[in-house]
Amino acid sequence: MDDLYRENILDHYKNPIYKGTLEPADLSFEDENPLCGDHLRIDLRVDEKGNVTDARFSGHGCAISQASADLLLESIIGKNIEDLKKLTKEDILDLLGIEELGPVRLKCALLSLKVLKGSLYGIGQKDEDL
Amino acid sequence: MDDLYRENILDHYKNPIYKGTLEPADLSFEDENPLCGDHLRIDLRVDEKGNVTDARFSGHGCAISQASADLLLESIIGKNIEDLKKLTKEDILDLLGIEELGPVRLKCALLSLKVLKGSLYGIGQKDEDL
Amino acid sequence: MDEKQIIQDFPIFHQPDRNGKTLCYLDSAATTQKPLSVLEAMDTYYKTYNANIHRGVYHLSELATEAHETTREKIRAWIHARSTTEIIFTRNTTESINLVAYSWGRKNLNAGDHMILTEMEHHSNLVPWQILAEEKGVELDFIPITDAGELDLEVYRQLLEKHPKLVCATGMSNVMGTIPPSKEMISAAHAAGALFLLDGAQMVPHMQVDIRDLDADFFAFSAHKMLGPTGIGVLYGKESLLEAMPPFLGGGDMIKKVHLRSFSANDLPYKFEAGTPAIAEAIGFGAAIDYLAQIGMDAVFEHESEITRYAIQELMKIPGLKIIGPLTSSNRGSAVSFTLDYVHPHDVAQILDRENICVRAGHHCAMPVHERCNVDASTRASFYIYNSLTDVDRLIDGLKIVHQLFGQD
Amino acid sequence: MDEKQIIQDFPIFHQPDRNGKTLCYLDSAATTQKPLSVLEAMDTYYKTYNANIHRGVYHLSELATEAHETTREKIRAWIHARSTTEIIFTRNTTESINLVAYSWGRKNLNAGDHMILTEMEHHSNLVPWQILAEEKGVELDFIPITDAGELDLEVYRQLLEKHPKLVCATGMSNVMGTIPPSKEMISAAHAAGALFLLDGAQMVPHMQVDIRDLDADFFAFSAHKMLGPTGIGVLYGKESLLEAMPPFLGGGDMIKKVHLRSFSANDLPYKFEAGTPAIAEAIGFGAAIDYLAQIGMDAVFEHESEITRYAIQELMKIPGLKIIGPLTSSNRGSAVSFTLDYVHPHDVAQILDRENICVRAGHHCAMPVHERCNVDASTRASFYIYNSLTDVDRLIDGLKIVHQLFGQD
Ligand SMILES: Cc1ncc(COP(=O)(O)O)c(C=O)c1O
Ligand SMILES: Cc1ncc(COP(=O)(O)O)c(C=O)c1O
Repeated sequence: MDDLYRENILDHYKNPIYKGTLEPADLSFEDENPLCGDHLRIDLRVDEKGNVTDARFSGHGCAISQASADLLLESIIGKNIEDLKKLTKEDILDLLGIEELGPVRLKCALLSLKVLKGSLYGIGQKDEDL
Repeated sequence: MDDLYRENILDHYKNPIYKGTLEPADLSFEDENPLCGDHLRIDLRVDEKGNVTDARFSGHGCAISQASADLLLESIIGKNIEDLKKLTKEDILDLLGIEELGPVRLKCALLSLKVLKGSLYGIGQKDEDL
Repeated sequence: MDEKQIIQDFPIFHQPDRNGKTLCYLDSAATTQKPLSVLEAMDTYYKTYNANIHRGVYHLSELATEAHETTREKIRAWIHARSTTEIIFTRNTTESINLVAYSWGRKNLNAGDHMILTEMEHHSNLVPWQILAEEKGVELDFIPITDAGELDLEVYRQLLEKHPKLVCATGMSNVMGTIPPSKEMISAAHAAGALFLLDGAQMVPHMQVDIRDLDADFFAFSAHKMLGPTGIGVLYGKESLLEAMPPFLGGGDMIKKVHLRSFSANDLPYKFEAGTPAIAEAIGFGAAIDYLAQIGMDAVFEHESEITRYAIQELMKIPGLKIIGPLTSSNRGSAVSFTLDYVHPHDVAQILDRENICVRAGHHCAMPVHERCNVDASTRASFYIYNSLTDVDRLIDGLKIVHQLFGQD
Repeated sequence: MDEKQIIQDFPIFHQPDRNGKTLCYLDSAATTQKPLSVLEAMDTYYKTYNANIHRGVYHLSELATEAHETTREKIRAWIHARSTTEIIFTRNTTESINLVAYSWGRKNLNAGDHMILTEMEHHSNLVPWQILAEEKGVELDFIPITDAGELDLEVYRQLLEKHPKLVCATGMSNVMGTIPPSKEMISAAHAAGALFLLDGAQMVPHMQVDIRDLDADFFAFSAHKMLGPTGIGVLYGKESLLEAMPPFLGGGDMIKKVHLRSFSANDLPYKFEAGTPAIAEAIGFGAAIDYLAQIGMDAVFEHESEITRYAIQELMKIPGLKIIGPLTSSNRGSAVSFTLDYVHPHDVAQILDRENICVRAGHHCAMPVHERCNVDASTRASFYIYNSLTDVDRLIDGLKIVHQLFGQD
């Protein structure tokens, strides 16, 4: 818990690299964390081979959800969307550099993954399937 | 509790004096104990001055409710109905010769009083007002 | 089963009454006693991590949320449900059944529709449907009880030809101990296009239940009848049905978003759980399941069967005593109700109470069963894991005292 | 008030966390901590007289029934109701309000009827009415919140001219601490011919309530917010109203007689209590009332006011902090919600948690209040009898750490 607000995470929260929108975007999806109303949108550009060429997130939320979105987008640039589908909760925690997170904050951390997968699979993806 | 099944009560239960019906009766009322479905009816004959000249009870129930009905009717013969209205829970316990009774059995003991008062006041008398 | 250890685990049996008599508790069908582990689980919550759940960021609240949800998972596994989304916490069996009547019933049942109940039901599986029937003009049909104390399945088959929308039946009678053939009844209902609500209040405490195998659509039970605390029960429902049902109670926790004039409902199972739940009770419920799991439900059923068999055998020897329900002692629950032709059940219970023997007297929330049997009330003894053959002996001895006082001279 | 003794009575404060920090619990508006006496009352029930109530003839069941009903009488006296027939046990405030919406609402509200709510309501006093409004075509009007965090009574008076049938309002906001003038609002509603449901969830724990003097028609609150256990709440209703209302949940205990196709409802209050109630919880609730009674509600309110006054004073010194709700500290509840312009409430709560300070972050089940204030979420500290000025100091110190991490450099 105590490493939750390390420099790295605070940095990505205060000075996000991938914050913004893409117009037009190839894939776009938004969702929210019902526990706190935090809202996140992700825009992706994808080439013919299905590789991500650019990505942006927008919306508002806590440091964890914003930093995890920034870190997630950073990690997927250049990757194929087939690989993105395989991303798991553990990958996000790895990106954040934390081992465990309580259930409430986990929802914050995973919001970006939920939105990303939503853009790939469509609406209605459950947290449990992440 | 242990004096609940004394000879006196068992006697009035096994060999009731006032069990039966009066046809015609001047006052007649029946009600039941919702806790166990026990059913009691009381018939009264009353003279012009309002004095009880005869009384009978019918129905079925446990020893306590039957004995208390028999004892109660025994005690009211010759009394004026204005006096009957003043009868209380304590009077019944006195008749039964017991000092305390749990809430469930109290309802058994007081069923006869409830029915008697019902015949005097009409329907809907609450236990608490007894 | 280690009887000594079990008695050891239940504090209430350690204290003799004012006459020095230990407790002979034969009213487990009404509510069971609680092992120390259940009380300690709740105490530990209240003393070390008491907090409201679901939305708390701080550690205590996370611990409480996790403990609450862990019980949900234990219950899922216990009844072999597919997913915790199918496990809804309610106050008790009664509320669970009402939830179905209000939410599913009011949406799906209409004037002229038929539904099937049985003569054997507890009031909790009758009155909600009577209210609904009255309101919507639904027709109620009843599976009768045979003289042997079983459900008349021949009539059931005929009633199914009326194309009922729903069948509601108990998995075990709380008066007669009858165990109807639920699995066959459920598949017959499905074949006729009806859904099936199974009242599991007396099932889950006493036998292994595989709800996926039984294939009931709705299933209800209470923690307090299976070593758990009062104030919490469960509604199981198939996910697809629950998904399609409108919310029942509105309020905190069952929502995703609320505006002044509209709201969106939360995901399952929270959609049906409004307001602060029975948190401590869920945690105690989890400990109760752990306790039963460690004994094993086959052992529980076998133990109860042995006592029931002996009880029926000894009761039948008593002159004037009539057992209400099946006399067979195999495949039968441990509730044994009886009448004595010379004494009212209230008097029986009261006299037994002087010996510190607790039995129930009355209609046991099943008046129609008693109407069917032409009696107003009965005396019921029911057994659980902490009972032994000695308890049966004490009951029989107590009934001898009843006979001394009330028997024909 | 003997602060030392109070801390002594609450086991949860005796244990420091893994970093050696004692618990600074500032989330009592969500649920309060429990004194030992409440836990012991429940334990004693489970360990010495655990039995189902109302219909049991044996001694244990009589003891349990009496204990359960004694709490009902304590609650009656506590809120100065006329009779125990007016005190109905429910699971929580949420269920109490839903009971009124289902039973009274569905019978008495029709398409085109108006009812008044406030922008300040907890979801539990909004969603049940939204469901009803949607179903029946009832029009919902809202009393707005002024910039000062009060209800706009001028608009209220105008809305009353639409002849609403019912007004539902909280007696104390769980977000802003606002205490609306309930008594005046109720008499205005009555003058306009409307009934009044008062949400007492945040009132009863914190101040003396005389429901006869207030003259509310319905009143709801939860035990868990006033030192009592989870799983039990109360609906108060005027007897004549309750008498005229149809039953809500059907099942055991709420009936007098049941036949296969009909039932007759029990007398009040049992008519609205279906199935095995939360027995242990009622007993614990009684002990909670005893505990509060021994302190005295005037002392409770005064103690909270002192802390709240200090908290508001200190919080206002923090740059970028904005309090949601009235800044006056007289006649105000102890819930203090605020935003910090540079950090999300979740992060605030999480950082405070590292100091073993528990605050709530989010919308506190009152999204519309936040919408009204143009924020998504807030951080809430709320105080109770076991808090002291030291807890405020710890909160302020904690917020300084938040500033170190998140403040603009
Ligand atoms: C004002 C108010 N009303 C209603 C509720 C709902 O209470 P419960 O969750 O106990 O039903 C709360 C508690 O959060 C509240 O603060
Ligand atoms: C078969 C059956 N159904 C339903 C119930 C009702 O259970 P509860 O009172 O816990 O709601 C009972 C308990 O008496 C029961 O035995």
